[in-house]
Amino acid sequence: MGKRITVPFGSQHVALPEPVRFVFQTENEKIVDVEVDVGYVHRGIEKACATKFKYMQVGYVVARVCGLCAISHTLGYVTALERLMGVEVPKRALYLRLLVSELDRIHSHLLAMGHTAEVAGYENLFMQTFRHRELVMEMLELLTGNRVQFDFACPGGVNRDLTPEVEKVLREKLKVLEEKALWLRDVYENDFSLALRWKGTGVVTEEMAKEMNVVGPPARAAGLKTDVRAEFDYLPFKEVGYRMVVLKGGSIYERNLVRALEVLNSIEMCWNILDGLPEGDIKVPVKGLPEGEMFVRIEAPRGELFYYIRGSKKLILDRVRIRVPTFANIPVMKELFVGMDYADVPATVISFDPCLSCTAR
Amino acid sequence: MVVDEIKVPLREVRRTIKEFYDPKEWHFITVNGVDLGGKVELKWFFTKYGEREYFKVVTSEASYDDEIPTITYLIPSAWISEWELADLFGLNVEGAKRGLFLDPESPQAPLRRG
Amino acid sequence: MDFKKFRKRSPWILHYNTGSCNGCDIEILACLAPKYDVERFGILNRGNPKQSDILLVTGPVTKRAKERLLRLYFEMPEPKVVVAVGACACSGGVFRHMYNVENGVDKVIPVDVYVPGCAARPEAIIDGIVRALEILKEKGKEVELPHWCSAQVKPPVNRVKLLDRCLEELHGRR
Amino acid sequence: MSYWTAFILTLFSPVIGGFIYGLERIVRARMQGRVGPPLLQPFYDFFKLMDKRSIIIHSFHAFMGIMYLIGTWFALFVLLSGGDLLIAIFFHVLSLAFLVVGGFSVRSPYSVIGAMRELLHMVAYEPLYVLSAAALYLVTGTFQVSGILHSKHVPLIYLPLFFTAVLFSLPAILKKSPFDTAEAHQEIIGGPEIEYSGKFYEAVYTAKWIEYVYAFFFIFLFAGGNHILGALLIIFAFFFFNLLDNVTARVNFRQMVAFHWYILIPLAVINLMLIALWRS
Repeated sequence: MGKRITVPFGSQHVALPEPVRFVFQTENEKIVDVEVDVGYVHRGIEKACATKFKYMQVGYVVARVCGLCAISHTLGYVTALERLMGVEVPKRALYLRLLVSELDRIHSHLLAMGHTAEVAGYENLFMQTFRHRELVMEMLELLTGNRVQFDFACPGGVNRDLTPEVEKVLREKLKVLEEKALWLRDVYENDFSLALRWKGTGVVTEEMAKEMNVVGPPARAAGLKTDVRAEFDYLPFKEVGYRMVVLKGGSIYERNLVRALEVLNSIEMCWNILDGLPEGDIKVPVKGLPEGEMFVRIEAPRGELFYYIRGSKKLILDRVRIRVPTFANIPVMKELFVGMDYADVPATVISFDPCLSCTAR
Repeated sequence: MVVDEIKVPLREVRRTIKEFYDPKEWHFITVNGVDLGGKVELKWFFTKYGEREYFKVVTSEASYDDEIPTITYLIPSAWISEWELADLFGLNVEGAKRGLFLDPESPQAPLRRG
Repeated sequence: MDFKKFRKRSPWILHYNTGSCNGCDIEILACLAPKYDVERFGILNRGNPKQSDILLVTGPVTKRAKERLLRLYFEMPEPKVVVAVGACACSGGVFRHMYNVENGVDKVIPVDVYVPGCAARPEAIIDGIVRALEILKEKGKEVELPHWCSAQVKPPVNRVKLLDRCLEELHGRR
Repeated sequence: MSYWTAFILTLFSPVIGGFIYGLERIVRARMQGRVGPPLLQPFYDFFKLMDKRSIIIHSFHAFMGIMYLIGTWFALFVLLSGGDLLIAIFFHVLSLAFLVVGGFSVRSPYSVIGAMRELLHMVAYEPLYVLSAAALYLVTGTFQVSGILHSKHVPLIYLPLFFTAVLFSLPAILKKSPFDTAEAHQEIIGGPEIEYSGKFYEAVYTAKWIEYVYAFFFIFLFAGGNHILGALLIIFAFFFFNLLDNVTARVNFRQMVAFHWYILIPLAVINLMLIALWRS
């Protein structure tokens, strides 16, 4: 031992559902150097949004940037468009968007948590987490009509209303989900082997988080108080009982705990939304042509999502710029790996919940 | 939404950012380019932790051949946005490597218009 | 003894994402989870091309993933089948004619089963795998080449050379 | 046990191991709330692999895969035919050495890392097996397996700490969570076995089934002459290690070696010393 081994991690790897490529130089399994290649899934969506699709269609295209946070991308785009064109969205539509976006966050967080357990070799916990995640998928399917790509939000409102029958089933399922989420939180917090493995592994300190502009659950796990839901009013989060979850520590363990706690908060918000859902229209027509520029920040499950759009009174926008959370977290991941054990790499990568199809677009 | 926009010439960009940027308070979002035909409008977006809907935008314009100053001295995580800019607009950004997203056989500088 | 009938009983899958939106990928993951539990049929996610029978490809094949996909295809020993999962793997879907994509998996490697849907539902994916098994059962052990490749296959096959030849042609095709 | 029964039993040990493996997969699936594969699934895999085309990296690598199978098989034969315990352990180590050499002989970094970790596995658990051979000798007065199996004593009564230690190192020898660092499917995709395909992978796959029989036979020895107790111990060990596999995350190789050397081996040594004191 002691000789340098080059370990490629990705682009095809069983621990990764998506292609990112890290090339590690290791000595005794300690990483001394790392290169990262994120471009495997670059498709050119930004270009297509500014040349091929009309501004009313772009919302459905950007949803295909990422299947995990599809609603966030659509929300980012439609919020920017509505603000640009001065459209007043009905309250009921906002609440429905909020409901779907929180359910989406739950499913994405559960996916990330389960996946981290899987790459830590804890297959049973992965299975249990995914089993409870199916509840959310069923709820989303009931609500929007599809499991993954919902296309729920559209410029001016939402595409599908919540009927009383669906609401009844949602409440039943939400109750079951709440129990399970509490149980999961308990496991992720107190399981001995997880704590042994993850506490103090892959630590992002608060200074590091600030310096490297970390976003999302990794930042909040490091103690950095940043959440776009509190910093940007794109949906009425204040009214439905949003709380910011901030922990100290910044290791894989805390990142997962932040997710588990946020899932609980999201469930609470879903209850409040269902209880206080206002009556009214779900959609207003959007007329006219976009002119000028607008940018919004959205809290996607992985962190801050930034949309910049610019139009010049044409059916096709001039520029759509998407800055996704993983894109902002790649630099800190690269810093983090140097000096780490190779055995900890998969769990660290997954604990950032990287979404490469977002990153490369 | 409060937007605090500062328009500066390209060579002043780094100094302007250095004047106000403090990693403890400011959050760097991204650098964005928009093609205006023949030149590119560049915007550096910042926001403050803990404030609602507050943005600080540093705007500048660059022709296709200008050397864009890098801000990785101030903000180490900015390299990825700058590399993307270099890749997708074909701009000459200080210290940026090509090929973050594009392959040799993809069209070069796809986000330029025309 | 006829071993062919056991092929249906123990398909090991390899999954590769060539630029999809992760929607299909998480549905493949959901297939492995308790609700759908494809291990009932002996399906395992091996993640190792050398030991896999079914290649599940998602995504419209970006320019950079193209070469990797071809390499994976050649690393898999015969008999093997390829299943294109999702609308964009079948035809390019919403990404069709974007500047960095190849419009579907069948432009690069031969595809046996197409699973439609955006994103493909787990039921559809399982159904696609079952269809693929029917094809797998009948397949011979000859080396299959992509339709655009003009290389001749003569036994004994040197896979490394064959791959090099194909890659050369792939890049020369531009 | 006569020589011929041992021979036939050894010959059929892959079948026994396959059934154990099939059962394990079902038990694991049930513990995870799934249905799981049929019991005969390992054999379906086996027959399917017969029919796969094998891609050989180089002949030495493939040969090492076969030698791993033969080595494990031979180690088991030594055990079953009532031979010397130390020789069985030696052959088991040797067979793993074949796998390690095979793993080192290819360029794949996963294979090399896996081979290194396999060595660390051996460093971790093999001393425990050698020590338990010594402990069994102290209790029964013989290193011969046939002697131990006909001994009047039940070693379990004298060696409770030993039994616990061997029980906890079962995941290490069978490469299950928490001590599956050499295989670590999510990190290095099988480690040394990654480059094997077709018939050669089949050899490695079957060798693992034989290791099941080997490991569980070792557990069986702790019951000495009491064979019913032995069977019970095996069933207990089977469920125990499945439970352990299902409720733990993988530790890294440093923690694994530390656990074996700082906890399990001292436990065993304490037991050994107590026995020596009591005997004197």
